Amino acid sequence: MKKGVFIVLTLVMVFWVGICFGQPKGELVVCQGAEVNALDPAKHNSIPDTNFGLHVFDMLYLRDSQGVLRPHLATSHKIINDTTWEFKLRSGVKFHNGAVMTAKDVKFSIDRMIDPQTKAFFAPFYATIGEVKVVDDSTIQIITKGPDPLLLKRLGMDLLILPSDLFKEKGAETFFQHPIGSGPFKFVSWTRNDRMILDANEAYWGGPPKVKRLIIRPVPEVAARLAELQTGNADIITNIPPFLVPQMKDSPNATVQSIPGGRVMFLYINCLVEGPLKDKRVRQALNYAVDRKAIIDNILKGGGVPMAVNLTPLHFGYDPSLKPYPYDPAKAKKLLAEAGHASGLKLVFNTPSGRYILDKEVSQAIAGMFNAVGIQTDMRVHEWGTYTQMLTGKKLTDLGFIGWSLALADADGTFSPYFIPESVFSYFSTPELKEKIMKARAILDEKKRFEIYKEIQREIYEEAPLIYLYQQIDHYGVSKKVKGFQVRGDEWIFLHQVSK
Amino acid sequence: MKNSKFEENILEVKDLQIHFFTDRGVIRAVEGVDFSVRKQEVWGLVGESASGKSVIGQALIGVVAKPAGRIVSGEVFFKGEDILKMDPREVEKIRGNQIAFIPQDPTTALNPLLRIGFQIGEAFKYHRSLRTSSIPEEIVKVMKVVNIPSPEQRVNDYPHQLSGGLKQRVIIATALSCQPDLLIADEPTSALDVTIQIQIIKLIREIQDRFQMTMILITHNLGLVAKMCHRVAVLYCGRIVEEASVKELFGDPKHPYTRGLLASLPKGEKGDVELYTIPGQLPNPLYHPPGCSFSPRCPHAFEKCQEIPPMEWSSEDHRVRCWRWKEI
Amino acid sequence: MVKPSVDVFVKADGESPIEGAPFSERKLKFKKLFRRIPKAAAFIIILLLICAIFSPWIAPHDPIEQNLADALKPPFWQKGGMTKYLLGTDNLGRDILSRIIYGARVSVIVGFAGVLFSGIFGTFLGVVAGYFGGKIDSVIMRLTDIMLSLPYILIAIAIIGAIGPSLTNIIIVLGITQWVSYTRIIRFEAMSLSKSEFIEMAVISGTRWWRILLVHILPNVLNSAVVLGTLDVGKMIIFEAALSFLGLGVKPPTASWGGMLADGRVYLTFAWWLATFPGIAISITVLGGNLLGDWLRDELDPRHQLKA
Amino acid sequence: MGAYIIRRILQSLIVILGVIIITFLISRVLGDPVALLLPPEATPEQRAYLTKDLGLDRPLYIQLVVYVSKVLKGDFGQSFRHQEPAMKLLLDRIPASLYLSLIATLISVCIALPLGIISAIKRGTIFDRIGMTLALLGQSIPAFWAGIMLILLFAVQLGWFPPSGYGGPKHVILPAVTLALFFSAATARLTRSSVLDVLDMDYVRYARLKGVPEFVVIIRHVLRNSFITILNIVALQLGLLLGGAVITEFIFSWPGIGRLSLDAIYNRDYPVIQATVVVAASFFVVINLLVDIIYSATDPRVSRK
Repeated sequence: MKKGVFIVLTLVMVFWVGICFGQPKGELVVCQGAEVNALDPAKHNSIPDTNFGLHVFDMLYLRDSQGVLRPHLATSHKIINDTTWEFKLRSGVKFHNGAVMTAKDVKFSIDRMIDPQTKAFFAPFYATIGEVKVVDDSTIQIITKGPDPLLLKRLGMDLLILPSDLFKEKGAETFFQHPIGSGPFKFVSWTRNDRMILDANEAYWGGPPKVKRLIIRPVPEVAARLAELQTGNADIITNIPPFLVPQMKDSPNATVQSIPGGRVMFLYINCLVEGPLKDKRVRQALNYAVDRKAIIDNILKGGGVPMAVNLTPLHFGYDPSLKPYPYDPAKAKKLLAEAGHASGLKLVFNTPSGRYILDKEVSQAIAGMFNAVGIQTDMRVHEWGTYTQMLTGKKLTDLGFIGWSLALADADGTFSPYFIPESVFSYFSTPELKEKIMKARAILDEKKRFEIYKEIQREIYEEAPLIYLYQQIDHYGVSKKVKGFQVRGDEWIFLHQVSK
Repeated sequence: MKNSKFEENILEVKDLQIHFFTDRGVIRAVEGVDFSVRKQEVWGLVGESASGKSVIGQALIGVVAKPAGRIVSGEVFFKGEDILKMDPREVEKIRGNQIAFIPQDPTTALNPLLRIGFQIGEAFKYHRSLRTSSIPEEIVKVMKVVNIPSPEQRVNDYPHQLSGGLKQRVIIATALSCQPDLLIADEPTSALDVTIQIQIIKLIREIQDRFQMTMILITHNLGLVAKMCHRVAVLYCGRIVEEASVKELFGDPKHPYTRGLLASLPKGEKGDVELYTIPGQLPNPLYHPPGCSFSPRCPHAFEKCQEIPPMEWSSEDHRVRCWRWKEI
Repeated sequence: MVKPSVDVFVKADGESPIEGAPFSERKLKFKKLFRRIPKAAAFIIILLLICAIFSPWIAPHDPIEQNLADALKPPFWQKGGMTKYLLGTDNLGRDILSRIIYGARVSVIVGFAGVLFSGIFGTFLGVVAGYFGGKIDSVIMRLTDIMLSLPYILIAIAIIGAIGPSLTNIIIVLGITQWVSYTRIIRFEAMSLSKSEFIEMAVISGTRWWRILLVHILPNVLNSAVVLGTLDVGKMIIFEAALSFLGLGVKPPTASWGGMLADGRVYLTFAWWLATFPGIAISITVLGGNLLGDWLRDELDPRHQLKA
Repeated sequence: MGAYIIRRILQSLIVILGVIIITFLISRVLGDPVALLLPPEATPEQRAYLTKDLGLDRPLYIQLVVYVSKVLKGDFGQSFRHQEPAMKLLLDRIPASLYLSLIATLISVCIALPLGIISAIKRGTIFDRIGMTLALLGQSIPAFWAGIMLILLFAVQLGWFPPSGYGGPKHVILPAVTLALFFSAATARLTRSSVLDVLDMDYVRYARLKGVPEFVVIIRHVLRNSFITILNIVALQLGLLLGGAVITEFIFSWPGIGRLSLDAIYNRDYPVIQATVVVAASFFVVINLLVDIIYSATDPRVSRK
């Protein structure tokens, strides 16, 4: 009798355990719009690259799906002085080849990224890091060139930890033909422009992933990507254009998951050249003239959130009290008249084509709205490469449509490129503005920083150096078979806990 | 025909009509032609280019340009069998076998990619069920007949390696390869230069009486006719306007057109009198004039010529298609 | 047009017998039918031109006027459609029909200007190469070989990418990439022409070379150029569509079929009318151009008469 | 014959050299890659450094000389974007591209040659008319349009084939058909007219007059003589396909040269642009050279001189 109970209990136990630590099973196929650019983090330059890195490697810190930065390979940090940070490292972390992750691996990985010889694309993000010291196997110190409030975010952006011994032994070339990391998935193979195959790392320190195999494919053509999902060939697809969302919603085997993304959309105003755009009132008028709601409702089919300035709630420093410019053509006309353009205004309106969701369409719609307040626009569509050249060459005339990624999820990420004259992207700046931004960069105290950013936002709202549009909502197509997928505002895809 | 003479006819053509249906309308190339050719004679068919003579020549072996051309009516009895009513396969058997054809331009008539030996033997292959091994001798034989120098080597030559004259000999050899009963030569020499012409004509004549072949000679060259033919028919705008033995036709032409043609011939011995030319030119084939199609150019035309004159026998072996042949 | 038919006749009468199929009524009927096709082509082209020229009067709406409230309305015969928009509206609530009518303009301009550009350039080179021969010829020929071997879609993308997408730029690119076929064919003809007596006479009588090219050679090769051109119009229009697909087409809001087709393709599964109608428009137009070209070739080149 | 071939080979070399130079110019026309190669955060110094590092600070003619001399050694340099040898990136793609082009050509040959030949032989008949009108239609549909239609029909609706991606027969069908659609149209039309040309030849008519059976006439005299022209047409399209399947490769996310070069153009990745275009062009040139050699070998008029 007792025995029987015991057996039953054990069975229950086994069953229960089975549920908790279920073996990885099944194969998950993800179709992204863009292709991984390279495996070597030194050559990473896009979200797809990071999405690969996340699975095969680990970073010291990791943003969770809510955008909160959490200790990952690092367990804790303490700030020794303004420029010295000490990190405790997680113990018992093993690379896929069995080697144990230690401080020297971390030092090696960071050093490699900041070494100018490496020519890392993301190096500018780590420019503030001075040097890395190994204290002991599980402790490192990072000395920054100046006080750097963003250090943790930098460590959590794309700074992958590589197995130093193996790497040195093999050299970058061979190492990245079959990269070895400590992440939840092991690298199997990659055929550029076709597919990347990753297998579950059942010994992952964070617990085994739920799927046995992960396949990441680039499918640039939207129609094809959708087809992949509809036919069940893909489980998760990215970048669904908003207008397809309603239709996808009632598809039998897939759903759409949406989230306001960290990408901020706005229009440049070239305030560098003499002319009407130097006049604050004109710039405000432009902001009043745009019916953000109409664009979001009709073109983006609800796929956007109006913005007051070029910040989203995902950015540190975002000030919710600031409300977007209302749609007020009358006021726009009035301001234009005050600025002496009652008779109307002619502006060049540049836009890339196909770079951002519906970029061309939104630009056309806005042009239509400007028309309504008496601003003729000469619409110029550019291929992205040409567009960026004009942009960074400061050759962009009058207006230009552009989106800005979340990067470090910090106000500094969108302010310093735009409002510091040295930046190649900056078409507007004032000495005060620059000073404030520089100051905020170097304060570790978050409260103080936040205060400064509040001021800055007030200022750029008033000055209207940009035409603030909306925070883009990202749509992902997810097969109904997929469990536990969390859409994220930072466009990352992390599938450790996703099952099928 | 009632007046068949001591030899029976090998070929009889009755009311042959061939039209071409082009995008621009119907061209009446041949409008009711009848004639007959007797065994072993050389029968000439004369006419300016575009008078329809070649079309007739090809129709005799059941061939007409496609898709436009069509034999609208008529019968072509070869050895008493109507070729036009025969099953195409049957015709193929006769073609190149009992009836052989010598085309105008030897250069274009030979496939540039095939050895001439092969091209000579080709017809042979399909008409004589000979063992392929024995074909080469046969070929060399015919090549000898048309006296092509050193045939054994020539067999493996390609057309572009041969002179025009040799090419024409090759063609003739091909025609002879099956010892046909009837040989149709369509302007056999006009593509060659004069010296060669004479050789070729000689050759053809030799062959003709050596093999006792019947031959139809289609040409615009009356001189050639005089040299080679027994009887000749003059064709104008798809109609035979006059037919007679060569002697009679040259001696006493009845039809104004024939006279015109003869008058336009240079007469060597009478020194240089300026040549006569027929006024006007060939009518547009789409719209043949009503009645006698020669009437617009005819010095003797009168209102009656608006109707098509009948074929009339001026003598035992001489027929003409003209209202006024008696008067003029 | 009497003379050509005489040629036909000579052709048929001369040394050109072909196996004659037994006469059938059917055959005649089809000849008639295919004689009608040029009319069909002409009809298409005329319709196209009318749309292009009179678009403002024909089009029911302003093609660039947006009405976001009426976005993605289906054609009138479908549920939810309204007769106000016969062929429905696009994602910006613009009337498809009107855009197609105006789009004809772009197609016409791209088609004809492109052909004109490449045609003139190519013909010129062809005539020069064919007439002078020698070094000039071999230089030009190598040039055409180079042009021919380059994947021209890439070249086009590159150039457009550099100089920016716009109607004029597209035409320029078409001119740069599409001249080869003219050069090759015209060269051949010019070559055989320059050997003919009347040219030799002209040369002997001391006519200036440019006069010979202009007066004697050009008119004689024009036919082929025209035929090629007609057949090329379609190619140009397709090309514009391809560029639009890559986001390098005519700049918005100008309505172009290629652009509509490219922008509308993602809507296909639930708003088929966005892409389908421009797609049909393109296909019909190109078809018309090709038919016309075929027919023209037969008209101008008697040798093809019986080939249809 | 030998002389002829040697001349053709020399010409081909000249052409390839021309291509090499033109691709250089075109890639330079595209403008400065640095803007695209650095993140927004990069400082002007970093930009200057990169420019120097890529050797883009040197005068154009020097760049050209360096480039040409390298290319002649088969070295196209490092891809700006992927920092791998451009040649390697390219070579990785060639199998996929060849695979697709060959299948596409195969399909279009299977459709086009019979269509063209039969329409020519049966000229003016209903078959001819319908066949040629179909061919025209095939030419009047933009590739991307056809491609997406095929995906929607055969992948989404019928589920016969996967919508996109690189793989076995199942994967290659749709993109190959998309390409074949256009090319078979063109090929069929050209085949037809070339066969018609031969059909009009006297030796064909004369063969008939000799009483050679029709079927034999077609095979031995017509097809054999138009073979070279047809071969030429097919080779031409195969040559075009290798580098020219840009849009189809894009739609079906096929890892071919076309897509590589498209990305390269968008990223101003000079070395890759140059590598892809030069190689694709050379491939085309070589194929045509081969055709000419075959021609000179099969045609006695050439080979016997």
